[in-house]
Amino acid sequence: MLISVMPLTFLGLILGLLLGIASRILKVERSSIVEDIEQLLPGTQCGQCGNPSCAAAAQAVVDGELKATFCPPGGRAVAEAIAIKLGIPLDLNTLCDEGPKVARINEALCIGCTRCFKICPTDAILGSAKHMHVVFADACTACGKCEAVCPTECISLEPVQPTLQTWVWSQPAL
Amino acid sequence: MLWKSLRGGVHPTDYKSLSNTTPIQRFPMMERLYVSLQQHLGAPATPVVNVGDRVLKGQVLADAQGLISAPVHAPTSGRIASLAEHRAPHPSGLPVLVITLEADGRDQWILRDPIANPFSLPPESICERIGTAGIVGLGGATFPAAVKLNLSLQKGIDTLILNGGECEPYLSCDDRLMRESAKTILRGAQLICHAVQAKHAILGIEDNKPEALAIMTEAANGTGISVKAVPSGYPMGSEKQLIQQLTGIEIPAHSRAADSGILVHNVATAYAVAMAIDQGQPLISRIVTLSGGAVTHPGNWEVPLGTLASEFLNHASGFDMKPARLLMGGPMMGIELPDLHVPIIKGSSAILALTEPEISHQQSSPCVRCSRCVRACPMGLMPLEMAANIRSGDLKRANTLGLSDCVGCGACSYICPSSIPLTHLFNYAKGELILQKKAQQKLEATKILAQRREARMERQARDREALMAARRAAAAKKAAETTDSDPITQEASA
Amino acid sequence: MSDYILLLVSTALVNNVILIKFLGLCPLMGVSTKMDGALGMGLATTFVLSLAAAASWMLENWLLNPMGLQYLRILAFILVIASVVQFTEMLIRKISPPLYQILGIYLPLITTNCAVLGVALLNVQNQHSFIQSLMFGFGSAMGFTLVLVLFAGLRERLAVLQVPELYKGAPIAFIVAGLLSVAFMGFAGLA
Amino acid sequence: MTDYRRLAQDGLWSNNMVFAQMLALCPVMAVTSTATNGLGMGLATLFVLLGANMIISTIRHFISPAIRIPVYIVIIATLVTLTDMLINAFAYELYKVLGLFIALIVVNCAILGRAEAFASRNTLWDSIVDSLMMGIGLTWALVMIGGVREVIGSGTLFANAHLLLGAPFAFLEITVIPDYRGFLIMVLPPGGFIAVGFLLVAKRWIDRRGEQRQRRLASEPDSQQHQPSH
Amino acid sequence: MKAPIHGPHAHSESHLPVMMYQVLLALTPATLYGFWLYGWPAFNLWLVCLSSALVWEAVFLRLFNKPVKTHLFDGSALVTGWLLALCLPPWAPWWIAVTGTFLAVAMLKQIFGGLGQNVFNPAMAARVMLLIAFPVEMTQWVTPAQQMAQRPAFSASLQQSGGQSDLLDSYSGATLLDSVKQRLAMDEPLSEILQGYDDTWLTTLLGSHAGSFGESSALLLMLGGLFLLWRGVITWQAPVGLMLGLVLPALVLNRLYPDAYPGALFHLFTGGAMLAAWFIVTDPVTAPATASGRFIFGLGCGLLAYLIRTFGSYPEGIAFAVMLMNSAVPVIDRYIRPRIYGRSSKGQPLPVQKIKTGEQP
Amino acid sequence: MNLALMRERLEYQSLLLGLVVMVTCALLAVAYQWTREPIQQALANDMRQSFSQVLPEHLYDNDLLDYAGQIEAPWGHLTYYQASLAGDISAVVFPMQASGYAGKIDMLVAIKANGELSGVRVLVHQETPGLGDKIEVARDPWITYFTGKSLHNPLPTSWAVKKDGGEFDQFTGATITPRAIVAEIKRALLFFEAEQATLLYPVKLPGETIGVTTQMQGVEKHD
Ligand SMILES: Cc1cc2nc3c(=O)[nH]c(=O)nc-3n(C[C@H](O)[C@H](O)[C@H](O)COP(=O)(O)O)c2cc1C
Ligand SMILES: Cc1cc2nc3c(=O)[nH]c(=O)nc-3n(C[C@H](O)[C@H](O)[C@H](O)COP(=O)(O)O)c2cc1C
Ligand SMILES: Cc1cc2nc3c(=O)[nH]c(=O)nc-3n(C[C@H](O)[C@H](O)[C@H](O)COP(=O)(O)O)c2cc1C
Ligand SMILES: Cc1cc2nc3c(=O)[nH]c(=O)nc-3n(C[C@H](O)[C@H](O)[C@H](O)CO)c2cc1C
Ligand code: SF4
Ligand code: SF4
Ligand code: SF4
Ligand code: SF4
Ligand code: FES
Repeated sequence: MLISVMPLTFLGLILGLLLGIASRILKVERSSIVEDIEQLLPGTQCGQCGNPSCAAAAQAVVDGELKATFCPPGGRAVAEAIAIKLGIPLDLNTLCDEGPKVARINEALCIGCTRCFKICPTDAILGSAKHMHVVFADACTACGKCEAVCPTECISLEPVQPTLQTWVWSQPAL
Repeated sequence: MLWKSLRGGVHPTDYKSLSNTTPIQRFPMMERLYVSLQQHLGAPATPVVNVGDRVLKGQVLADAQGLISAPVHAPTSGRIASLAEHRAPHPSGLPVLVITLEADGRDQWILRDPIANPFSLPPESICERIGTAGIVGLGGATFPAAVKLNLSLQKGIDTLILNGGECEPYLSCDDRLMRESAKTILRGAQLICHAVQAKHAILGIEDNKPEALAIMTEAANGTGISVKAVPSGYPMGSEKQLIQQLTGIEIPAHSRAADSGILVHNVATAYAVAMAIDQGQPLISRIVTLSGGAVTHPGNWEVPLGTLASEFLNHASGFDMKPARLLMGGPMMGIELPDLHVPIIKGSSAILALTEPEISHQQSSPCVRCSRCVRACPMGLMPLEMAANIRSGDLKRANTLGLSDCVGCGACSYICPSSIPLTHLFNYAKGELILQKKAQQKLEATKILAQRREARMERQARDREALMAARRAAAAKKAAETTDSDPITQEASA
Repeated sequence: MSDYILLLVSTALVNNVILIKFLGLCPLMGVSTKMDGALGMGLATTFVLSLAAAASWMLENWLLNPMGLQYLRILAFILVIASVVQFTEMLIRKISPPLYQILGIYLPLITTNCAVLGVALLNVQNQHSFIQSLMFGFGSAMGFTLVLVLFAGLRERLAVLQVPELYKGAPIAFIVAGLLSVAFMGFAGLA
Repeated sequence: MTDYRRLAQDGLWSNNMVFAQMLALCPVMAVTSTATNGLGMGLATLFVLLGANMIISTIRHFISPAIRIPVYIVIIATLVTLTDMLINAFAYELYKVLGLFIALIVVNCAILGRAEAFASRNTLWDSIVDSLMMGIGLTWALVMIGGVREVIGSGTLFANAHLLLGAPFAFLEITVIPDYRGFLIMVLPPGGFIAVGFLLVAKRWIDRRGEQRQRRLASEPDSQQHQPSH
Repeated sequence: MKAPIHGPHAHSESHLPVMMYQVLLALTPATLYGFWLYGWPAFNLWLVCLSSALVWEAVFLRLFNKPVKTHLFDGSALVTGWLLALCLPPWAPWWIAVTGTFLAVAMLKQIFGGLGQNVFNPAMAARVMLLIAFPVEMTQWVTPAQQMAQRPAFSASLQQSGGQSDLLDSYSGATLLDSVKQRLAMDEPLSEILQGYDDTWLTTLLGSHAGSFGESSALLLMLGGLFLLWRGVITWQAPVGLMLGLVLPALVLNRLYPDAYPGALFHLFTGGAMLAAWFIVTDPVTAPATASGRFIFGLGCGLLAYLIRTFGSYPEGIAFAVMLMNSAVPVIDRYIRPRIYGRSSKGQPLPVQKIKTGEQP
Repeated sequence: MNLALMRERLEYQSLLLGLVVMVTCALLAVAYQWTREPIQQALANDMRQSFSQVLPEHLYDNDLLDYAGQIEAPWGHLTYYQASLAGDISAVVFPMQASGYAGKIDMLVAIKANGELSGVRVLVHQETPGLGDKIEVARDPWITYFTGKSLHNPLPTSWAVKKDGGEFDQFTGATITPRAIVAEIKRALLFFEAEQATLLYPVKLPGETIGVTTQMQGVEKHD
């Protein structure tokens, strides 16, 4: 009995010591959020997410290269936990892409209240009080904030019209 | 010398004999000309005339704007009737600004000043003159010639290659031009050589144009310009392929011919250069091939720029039958015209009206990996792989597979037995990638804007806080002095 | 010599670990979407399998057998394999980041690859000598790598094909794996 | 309060070890040439899974991260060896069939995965429920795959069930297609892959049908809400 | 506005169905010869294969919601069915044919997405799967000489094709590859085994040995192949590669051990080598996309086939070899690709090469 | 609190892993002790079961496992078992291994003292289901046809499958498997004939006991 337990116990002691030492000496600093996410992951190291290990997957999801639902072994629970942790929407396919838009101010209706000017996060609106405002299309991100604050509803988000310079071939129907 | 003949490539039926047997005819001036402000690659020209102005033939209507652009001249004398949007000869059919010129019938030239002894002038001034003459590459790309020449001059050019390949089926405008104006073309070549200080010049002509070859060889005798036959095959006339055929040099990816000391120009461009320097004539007309199975009288015409394609077709020929497709340019690289109500521009080498059998188009079926496209691609790409990745939405992978090296020649689409619109897919992907890049750039720019704004807001908030604090302090002081209520203190404490 | 070659051929092709022996299927399904990843995984597995074959041989012949502890075999093997792999991973990560990019990132995956333990146990079962054990481990790993790379190539191609919705992804991958297994049956009798 | 229903649904269907997580594939392929073998393997794995989860969730607070994996693996290995001994001693016929693959339950990635993902962060009870559900999910998957392969491959179902479950269960052994020629490929290695492939398609199809029904149900309440007001 | 049509506005003459029907035409001589050699049962087999291939194709096109009419007659299902018929034992019963075309058309082609999407050669993979699933039926060969001496009547042939007769027993014989292999395994010297066949390669060229329905006449198959080559439907790389792959090792081993290893011509003209060379490895869908890739593909098929024939358990290895190489196609396509103009073979841009000056124009 | 700190300490980690290993080893050691008997019993039963298939009941009254002998055969070390009836050796049983179509075929051959086959059974094989697996008695009685055959019946030249001009049936479409088995049985008979004297010499006197476990390697070792 004793004899059978001893050698492997000894082995266990040594390996435990070695790994303990190794984890200390060989520690590589990583960002804490990545480590947190890695903690959430199953640690199956199955590679189904396309990453070679859970640690790499954690890095990738933090970098925004993976959706929260990337981990099949983790299932729904892990996806939710990650989404909460990173504050990203879980169901990404509800977002639909309608093509680029830009804000346009109807000159006739603008009263120069400057509310849009003040709220635009990218300074895309130019103008001064009591004068007509215009949108500098190159800076507008179509966030829609100006549309919401305009008292005369003169701002609308409109699809960007292609010009000869910006037109490109659309995908062929196959 | 025995160069390896064109790698890949295809051999479409060339149909050149439809139009290359009759001499170039001069097309009559129409009553109204629609001069587009965008006849070249780069920024559109800005108008320098007003509606109602009277202009003379050769007068500048619109000037170059920005680094890459070219001016536009009046093809005849007359009155500016309007400056308005008009459908562009462009696959999108989007509108472009067009100056409408009402011809007065007198066709009166503005004062021309030919340069008497161009070879005594510094090269830069030749380039400048070519620029003010509105000359752009007439081989299809319509890249402003002056820009190309200037840049080439800086890089140092050893050899000028004149492109007489004309590998597109149907087209014979360069062929006829070489047969009829050999001397002028060679003169133009010498002028270009001077403009970029090139030591040699080679004229490459496909061997399916024996007459032009003979005439040019004859004319070039003693000029120091060598005329060489190149095997015919599409796309022999493409810059990279022609250079390789004639010199054995392969232009590396991401680099230009000029880096290797080579400049390529189309023969018609050389002709235009000679006309501009020696005659003082800006580029106001070009040779256009009219051809196709549906056309009654195919042939080549010298057409004033701005002539409507519909008027050109009606006056020059008329239809035998209802055409299945109307094209501007050759069938391989040319564009489909939704209708003929578009003006001829500097890049219009041909107007083609094709019949159904000539197009031989079929409903596309799945790719069977027959690899004919791989064999056909002159650039050594694997179109089937790029197309499969584009179809499955992986544009990035398509790009790493060589999308950026594709010259869009259409050889792969031509040969594909499954009629897959390969070139369309590639151009779609190229456009989409450009849009993505632009969106990315915009995102970064707006990020900076947003950060700046945030910083400003913070600063303003701090300033306001400081101001308020100061005021409060002042008010408190005042309050200590006078116990009377003061509007300012009230405001401050509110 | 020719015995060893036969052993290699037999383990790599005829009795392929994945397709015929059914070991290491999870990484086959997991890490085979890209050919580069598959190659890296194959290399790392080759390394670990050879190491594990050697370590387990020593364990068996120097510790377990002399002391009559064969019933602790699974435990001892897996303990040593897991520790060695974990240790190697940490070591490589520290001393050679480039090597870590090529090999190391796949190492954690390999602990849970049953091919490693499977090969170690088969070695014992077949009473292989030390050299034979090494050969067996190495040959199995070669077979593993071969199949992984072939399969990854096929999956890369499947990814851009117009596979019907219901079959896209895992189902068609399994069917292809089945066909690959059919193809490998052709090697029957080679060794 | 833990949502046991959800644990059950995850384990049995939506996060099934084989059909969703795609782990534990080696035993799945290797021993499922008959439904009986699948059942045996499933039960053995269930036992190990349950034991491992219970132990690990009990001692989870004592384990430091550096030696986490070796400790888990040692525990699992012990349980597997136990199972191996027990089957060898008391179900020798089954042992002959399951053979090497019992030992390989150790590295069955699914078990370590469950230990890491669930047992090491949840209470004992939750872990027990989870491992039971996961184990049953695995077992039915194995039986399913074994059944499909067996029926198509040799025309029988639960052949040799008495070896596993004892003579009373001999009634399970059915000959589905009498005088069947056999479609050998299904009981040979390729059949395993192909069967899983088609079962995945079936699961996807069912899921999709379910979604469609859900969507229909989701659109119906609108009309139902109006009805009571009338 | 109507979407603009992208160029090019001219297209070559060759279209997909035309290619497929040319393949069928090329197969015709060998098939007709097969009818003559193996009688009515062979004809029944051919008919069942073709019609069931079409039926499965239609059913699965329907199932996957594809336009049945546009796809059904593109000729690809016919080619697959026909080729499958040619590599089955000539008197195989109907259900072998129906199962085979199901495997080929439904499982190996439509499930992958239909024409052009499959990664394995449908006919070959189906043949292998049939062989593994029904080894008995798939290894029952008819001796042509016996058949021609005493042709079974049409009614008897229907029974045979229906799988309800033991007619085959009195006609059966082993294929040349099989009997040579088995007798070599029993340590008989080759010269002795081939004694009855001293004009081996000539007879196999004309095709009068037991074997698959369409594999008998190497000559007629080669004729069909040359026709395809002439029409530009196939290229020479894959066939030449396959033949080299079979011939080279055979030459070497035969030279070293003439009594244990048959010679090059034996390998070239027996079994499915010729059919594979001209019609199977040339299948565009399942071959690499570059010329050199195709050569390597063919070579690999030949070498593997030789390996399996000579050292493996199966007397004929072509089908396995093709499947194995099919699985290597993506790897080949990845590493064997044309050099892009202006780039090195690694994909890096070439160094800029200045034009040489000083040369007189 | 304390625990979290302690978990980071080296000795803790080492001791913990050691402890876990110790506990699990101990557990296994106990289990081993407990299951050893039943496992050996199961093995022995399995073998007895096999013996009973190749030896008719009336031929022996001893426990063959107790009568195992060792001998060097031309193909390696061999363990054989003697059956005795009322103290007389009536037959020997020993394992043979044929090379079948898909791998080794382990079988048990029982030869009566007069050189006649008492029975042959296939224990483990990997032949193709539906083809080669007809050698299992559960699927086909083929293997029972050897019972009663000897080197004189049929004559050694006829010890081959019919296809090779011998006596024994092959299966349709599967000749390799039966051929291998026939050849192997013939080899067993030839070996018996050559080593008859040794094989039939009693390995021990009644009443002597020899441990079972050490003797079973010959049969146990199949994978
Ligand atoms: C596929 C392809 C085919 C071309 N074919 C011709 C041609 O036949 N003739 C020609 O002058 N330019 C042709 N070009 C344009 C040349 O590449 C090059 O732009 C032109 O010769 C430069 O001369 P330019 O600047 O005077 O137009 C072709 C370009 C491509 C991409
Ligand atoms: C220095 C230099 C810069 C050039 N930049 C451009 C450019 O930005 N876009 C462009 O289309 N052509 C540019 N060109 C002209 C090209 O080299 C080429 O002649 C032109 O793209 C038309 O060639 P193609 O018709 O063969 O495509 C440039 C030429 C030179 C010498
Ligand atoms: C998948 C497959 C499995 C086979 N399995 C066996 C087998 O287990 N035993 C056997 O003798 N032959 C088997 N064969 C058949 C052999 O390859 C060989 O053709 C046969 O043994 C020759 O016998 P015959 O001369 O009676 O046709 C199998 C064939 C195939 C295709
Ligand atoms: C030259 C040529 C060879 C072909 N060879 C095969 C073949 O070997 N097997 C097959 O199933 N189909 C073959 N086909 C038909 C077609 O490619 C096949 O149905 C596709 O593999 C199905 O996607 C061939 C077609 C052509 C044009
Ligand atoms: S909110 Fe409306 S009115 Fe006010 S500045 Fe903006 S656009 Fe003008
Ligand atoms: S939409 Fe957003 S970014 Fe654009 S102008 Fe309005 S506020 Fe600014
Ligand atoms: S030519 Fe067309 S069908 Fe042939 S490989 Fe290219 S894309 Fe596919
Ligand atoms: S269009 Fe692009 S891919 Fe196609 S042949 Fe031309 S260069 Fe090659
Ligand atoms: S069970 Fe996952 S690798 Fe074997």
